[in-house]
Amino acid sequence: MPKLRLRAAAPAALLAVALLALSACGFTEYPNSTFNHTTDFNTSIDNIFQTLVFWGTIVFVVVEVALIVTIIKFRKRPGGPEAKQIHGNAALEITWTAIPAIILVLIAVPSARTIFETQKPAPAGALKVQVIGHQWWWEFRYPELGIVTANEVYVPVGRTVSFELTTKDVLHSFWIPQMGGKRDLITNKTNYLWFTPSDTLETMAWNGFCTEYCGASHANMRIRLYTVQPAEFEAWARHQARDAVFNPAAAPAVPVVPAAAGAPPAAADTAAGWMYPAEKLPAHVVPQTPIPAGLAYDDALLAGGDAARGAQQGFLMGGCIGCHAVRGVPGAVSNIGPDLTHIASRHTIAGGLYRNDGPTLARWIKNARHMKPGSIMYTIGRGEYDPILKTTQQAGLDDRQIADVVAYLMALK
Amino acid sequence: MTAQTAAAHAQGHAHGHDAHDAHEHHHYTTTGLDNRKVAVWTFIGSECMLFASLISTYLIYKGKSVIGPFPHTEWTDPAGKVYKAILDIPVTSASTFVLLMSSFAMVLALQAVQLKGKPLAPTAGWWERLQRSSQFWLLATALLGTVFLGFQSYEFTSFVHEGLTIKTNLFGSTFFTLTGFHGAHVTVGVLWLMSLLWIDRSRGLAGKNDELLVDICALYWHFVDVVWIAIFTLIYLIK
Amino acid sequence: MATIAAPTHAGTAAASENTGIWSWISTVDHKRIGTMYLWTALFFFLVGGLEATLIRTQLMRPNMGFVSAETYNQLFTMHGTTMVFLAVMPLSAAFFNYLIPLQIGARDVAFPRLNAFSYWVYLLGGIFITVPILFQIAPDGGWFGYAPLTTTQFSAGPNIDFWVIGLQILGVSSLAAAFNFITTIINMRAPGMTLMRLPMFTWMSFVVQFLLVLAFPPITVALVFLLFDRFFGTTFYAIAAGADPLLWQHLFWVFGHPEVYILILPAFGLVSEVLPTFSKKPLFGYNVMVYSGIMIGFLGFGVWAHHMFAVGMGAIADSIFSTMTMLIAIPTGVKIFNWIATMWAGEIRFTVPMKFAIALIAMFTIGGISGVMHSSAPADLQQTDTYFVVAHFHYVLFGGSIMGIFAGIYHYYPKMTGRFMHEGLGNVHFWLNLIGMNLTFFPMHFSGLLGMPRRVYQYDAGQGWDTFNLMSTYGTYLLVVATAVFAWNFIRSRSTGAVAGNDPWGAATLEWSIPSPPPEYNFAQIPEVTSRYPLWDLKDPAKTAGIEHSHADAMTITDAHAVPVHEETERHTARELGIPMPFPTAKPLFTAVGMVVMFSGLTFLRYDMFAVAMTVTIGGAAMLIGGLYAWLTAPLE
Amino acid sequence: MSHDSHAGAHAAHAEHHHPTGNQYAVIALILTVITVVEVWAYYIPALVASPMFNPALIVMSAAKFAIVVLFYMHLKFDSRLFRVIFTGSLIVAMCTIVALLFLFHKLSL
Ligand code: HEA
Ligand code: HEA
Ligand code: HEC
Ligand code: CUA
Ligand SMILES: [Cu+2]
Repeated sequence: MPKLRLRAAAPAALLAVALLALSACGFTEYPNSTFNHTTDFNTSIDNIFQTLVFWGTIVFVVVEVALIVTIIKFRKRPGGPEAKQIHGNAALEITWTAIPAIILVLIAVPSARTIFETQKPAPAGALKVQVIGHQWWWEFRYPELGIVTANEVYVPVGRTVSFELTTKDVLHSFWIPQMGGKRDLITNKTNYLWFTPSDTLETMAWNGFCTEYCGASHANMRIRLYTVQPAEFEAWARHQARDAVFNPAAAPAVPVVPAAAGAPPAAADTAAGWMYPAEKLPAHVVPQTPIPAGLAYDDALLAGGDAARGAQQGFLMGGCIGCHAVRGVPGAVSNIGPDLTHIASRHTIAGGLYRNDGPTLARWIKNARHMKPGSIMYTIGRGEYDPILKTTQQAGLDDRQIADVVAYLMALK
Repeated sequence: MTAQTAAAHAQGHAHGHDAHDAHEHHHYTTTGLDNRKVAVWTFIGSECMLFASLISTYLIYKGKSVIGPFPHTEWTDPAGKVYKAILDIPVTSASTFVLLMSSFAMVLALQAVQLKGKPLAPTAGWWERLQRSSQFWLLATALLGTVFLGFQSYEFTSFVHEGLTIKTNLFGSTFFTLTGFHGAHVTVGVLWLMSLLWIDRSRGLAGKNDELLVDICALYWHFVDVVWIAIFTLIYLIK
Repeated sequence: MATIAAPTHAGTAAASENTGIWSWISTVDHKRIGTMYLWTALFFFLVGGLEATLIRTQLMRPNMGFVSAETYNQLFTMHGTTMVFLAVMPLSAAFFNYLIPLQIGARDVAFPRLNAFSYWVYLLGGIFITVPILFQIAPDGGWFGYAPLTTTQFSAGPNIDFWVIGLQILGVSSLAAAFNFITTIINMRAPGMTLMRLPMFTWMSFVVQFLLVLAFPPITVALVFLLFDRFFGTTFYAIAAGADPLLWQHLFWVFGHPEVYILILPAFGLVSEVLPTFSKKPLFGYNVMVYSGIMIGFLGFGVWAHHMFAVGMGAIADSIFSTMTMLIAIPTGVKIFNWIATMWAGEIRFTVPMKFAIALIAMFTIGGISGVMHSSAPADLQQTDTYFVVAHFHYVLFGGSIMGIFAGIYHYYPKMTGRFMHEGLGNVHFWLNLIGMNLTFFPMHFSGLLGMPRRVYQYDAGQGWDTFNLMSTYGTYLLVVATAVFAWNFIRSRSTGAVAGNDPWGAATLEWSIPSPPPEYNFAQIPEVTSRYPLWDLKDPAKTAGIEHSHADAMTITDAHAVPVHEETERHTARELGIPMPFPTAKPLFTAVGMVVMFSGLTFLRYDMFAVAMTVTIGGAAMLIGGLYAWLTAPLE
Repeated sequence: MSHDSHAGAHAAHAEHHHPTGNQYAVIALILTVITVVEVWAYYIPALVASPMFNPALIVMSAAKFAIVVLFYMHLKFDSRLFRVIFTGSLIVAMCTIVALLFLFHKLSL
């Protein structure tokens, strides 16, 4: 009976595939694998998971083998034995109640232990990072270090990092598969999640995701996490804590917005701090999202962009400060959009959806909503169609002005 | 067996469906219980979960409102205006009592229908005689229910005057929804009672089927009452 | 009584008095209502499957632009909602309607008109919630519609309005049906049909009705809150008022988890009919099968928060819900093993329904095991909201519910139509289905554990998910072919299938003692049952010699004028037999329309069309009340 | 065809034990007394402050609840089936309330 043999082979083959794939989760092939031991957190989870896979496989094999043997052995054959009229068997039934019960105890006990272990308060001395969810980007704050950034988060290896999770709007969920389990960001509630990246980890970049459906661009709400050596972290943090390195108030262009009373203009310090080197970025953290068709921008304009003019006429006057903060720039304190103080020191923009480079920034400013469904940042390019307001932007910036703004943003190292 | 004989055979067993009236209790049921009564009890079981969800919500949100007015405590708004604790225990105690008494009237209404046709001793006093009046007790139940609804609308309007609407805060939303759901149940009950009363006046309620009509209405009515017993304690009395 | 040639379709037409369109609109016959449920639900299954096909096409490769983000979000929301509420639940309801009265030896359900009402409400509610997708304004909050995303602050459009109101409408249908079937099973059983003799499908349905009765109120309440928030400005889920979004989640899952057992237990019941029939053996451990079903239902109310392990409930709550969840594996395992034991030492005939039933055992086990993997809270932190969950629930839903329902359809098709479905096409359907589902859903275990979140309309290249997604999509295309084969077979066999007699499979229960399709009155004489396997008692007494029988003279119930179980092969009209039948009536439909109109009036409220809203709502309410009045005052039969 | 011929007709047999009108009146009196005690307690600050206040109120209202259900709804005298349906649902409902209150930190273990 060839049909039967096929039936029998299917589950067995599936199982084989399963085991093979589980044991072969190489990093390069599967850069977001959950079977990792990079932190204390995911180590304890993976231990539990291995227990589950072990017992799961046994149950699977027992059931499927029993099933297949039964249907082969007792298929109706001419001249075969007649069906035995058995109505039940208490001993057997007790057995197959008891054995699963025992297996479940073997699963439940370590599960409960791990629950309590991983939900303890973070150890003292942990690095505190506030994670604030926004539709559809991440705000990261290091309250002890005075850093505010977006979508990309740096943590030193060997030190516990304790995330404090809140949200500005709907629910989100914070997840970096390679570091451990996820935790939701709940409105009107603060959640906690902590782990310690192993001190043997190299300087490395990891992907993270929003894993609670949060509306149109839920898919586009991604995270980059960089595990870096303590010294690198120091260097990064020192620079990030500074005010903007390019300050339009100090630039020689047209005098506009008066500086805050009494505050001395910040020194123009264009020295770039440390950031995760672009050339060492693994391929999978570099966004590949294509720019949607129909969003034209002449990249040649970018070469002529003037940062100072971009700051004054584009950034300050163009309405950007209505939503974005740039520390050290008076008036630019809004929290609706990501903090742009050190935007040029990030590799990605827009919730990790796009690379952070001139051409992309220009298109983003021109029509963010065309590039990211639902985006709160409205369409700014003059004459561009805003897909949410369903109007064409009449005021806004023309392509040359956008080039200036891009130049300014690129100067915000 | 031909069609005719089969028909005759079946007819022999078709236990006297003479008039084909709507008296469904003539139908065979496995348990001997009437279908409608079984359905009503399952419905009541379902209602337990409905009110459990509403009551849980009220309790979960208790004390979570960011602005007043509050149920048991005073509240001063940012402008300095003082709102007193909003629940009015004396009034609600009275309405609770009214609803309890309506249950009493309801059970007597059912008894009155059940006693129809049973001889009344000539020595019977006014209380025995009154107990035989299904119309009196149905009317009493409906009236007491209406009085309860009157209390509730008084309560709702005075809350609104004091600055608490269903939109004001979590307390307002949960309170009005919970008590409003209950009030809606009472309203349905009153309408149900009135229609029974109407039947009683037009053709008189008597017999097994009519007893059942009153019985299922009574079950519903008492259930609405016990829900209020829980609400009164959990929402009004416990601080 | 000689066995005569099975009646053909022509015979049916002659026997039943009326087959025009009006006879369907006004029908209160549980079999016709069951048939309508079946057709409607199969249609919605195609709609849900089409949505799934579009979803899978979009996910075939990274960064695909087949549909927009907004459309995709509507697609998966409606796919989940459609499959759960408009396909699988009503497919189960089709069997409740068709089979329960037949299996317990009754002439109809307890409340035939309420039954019609349930169907019409379902149909109208289904249309109400489905049509918006044609205009790209379909619900887009996910099938569990988490607040505050679904409040007007974040979903200002009409999309969620359709969902809130639509689910509310569908809830009415399910609740009404549940009261009806509980009463039917308690009260309409033939003499001798004690609870412990109920066929297993009826038993599992009985449990399901209680789950419905207790699980729908919490979601009704949660939806009322959302409805009030959206239409009347209350603050249940309003962030600024200090609302706690976990309220929605808890109320939803208090419903949602029992709901998944609502989806699976009828399928369990169906295969419990199929397996013994084609093994020529009684169900192994009947009592234990009953108790485990009850246990599953009961425990199902105590595990809901396992959908919320990532919300930070605290270690104690996580541990309790973890453990409670694992407990459910025990009664479910008992079922699996008892089914295997049922086949053990049998004479297994590999008919199409049997194949589907066996596939259920094989596939559901996989889904169950991944369920247990979720139930461990720490492990679930890596799995929740990834494709691993999607894999889990499609193994239990497709590999469980849908496989069971297909088993049921192939098994009962001859009873419903008098003809077999084509065996060859059935086999093609089966194998394509089995291979297709594994190709679709097995890779999702990997894409999930390798980091792919669910509900994403696009994913980036190079994440290690490309191959798995491609496999899933190809698998889906196989399922499309499989489904098309099924649809063809289902439609064609009504007129071309081989003619089936009363009892084409040699089954044990009462529904097989009457003609196929059954006459409108079901049983010319109510059968008096003396054991769990009445038809085997009759045809093959040796088979049931081992179990206890009650004897006719020991029975005290004689009201129904029952006669010993026998085969009825002749077909008459109810009038010829003098059996009173309920009058056909369209009042339930009228009432249902009123209710749906009343609800839909609400949608205008958010556009400052107060007058329109009030007019529609009051008009609908008037229709509802008028319909109800007419209905309640008209005699049933 | 009389009702009493039904084997399972507990209802029919039970009807003889139904309370009488006077008994119903006594029950109404008990209900009133409990309500009065509840409201009275609400106005005694010392009682309200006591840790037994809430439990006592809950016990009292549970008693009223039970009395109405058992006597006015005849559950005590009616078919066992109704008792099973009602208490079963009530238990699920109560457990749900308690579990929800625990999950929202309104009760602690
Ligand atoms: C038919 C529907 C159905 C069924 C029957 C089940 C059955 C089970 N489900 Fe599933 N589940 C869903 C439908 C279903 N589920 C859906 C739709 C979701 C997702 C909702 C959403 O988010 O959209 C979900 C999600 C879901 C989650 C949440 C995941 C998450 O979002 O993070 C969890 C967590 O515990 C879970 C667990 C279980 C368990 C333990 C069972 C158990 O009942 C399984 C028991 C069965 C077995 C275990 C197999 C047989 C047993 C044996 C052979 C005995 C021996 C076995 C052992 C000792 C292990 N399910
Ligand atoms: C019983 C329930 C059920 C069933 C049967 C299915 C069946 C299928 N589901 Fe299901 N699915 C859910 C319930 C179900 N699903 C739920 C609850 C969700 C969660 C939603 C949410 O997150 O909110 C989900 C989510 C979900 C996702 C995740 C979406 C996301 O997270 O982004 C995916 C992705 O592949 C998917 C795929 C499929 C596929 C390929 C099938 C296939 O098995 C479908 C097979 C059927 C067909 C292939 C029919 C084809 C027929 C035609 C195409 C003909 C059409 C003709 C006419 C209409 C006339 N489903
Ligand atoms: C309506 C508010 C608003 C205005 C006005 C606005 N932005 Fe934004 N901006 C946002 C939001 C919100 C985001 C995050 C969008 C997302 O990722 O979904 C954003 C993202 C960005 C980003 C990407 C930042 C990152 O790290 O992801 C840049 C760069 C940016 N805006 C520049 C500008 C410039 C330049 C202007 C003015 C010409 C401007 N924005 C005007 C709201 C605004
Ligand atoms: Cu944020 Cu999904
Ligand atoms: Cu669940």
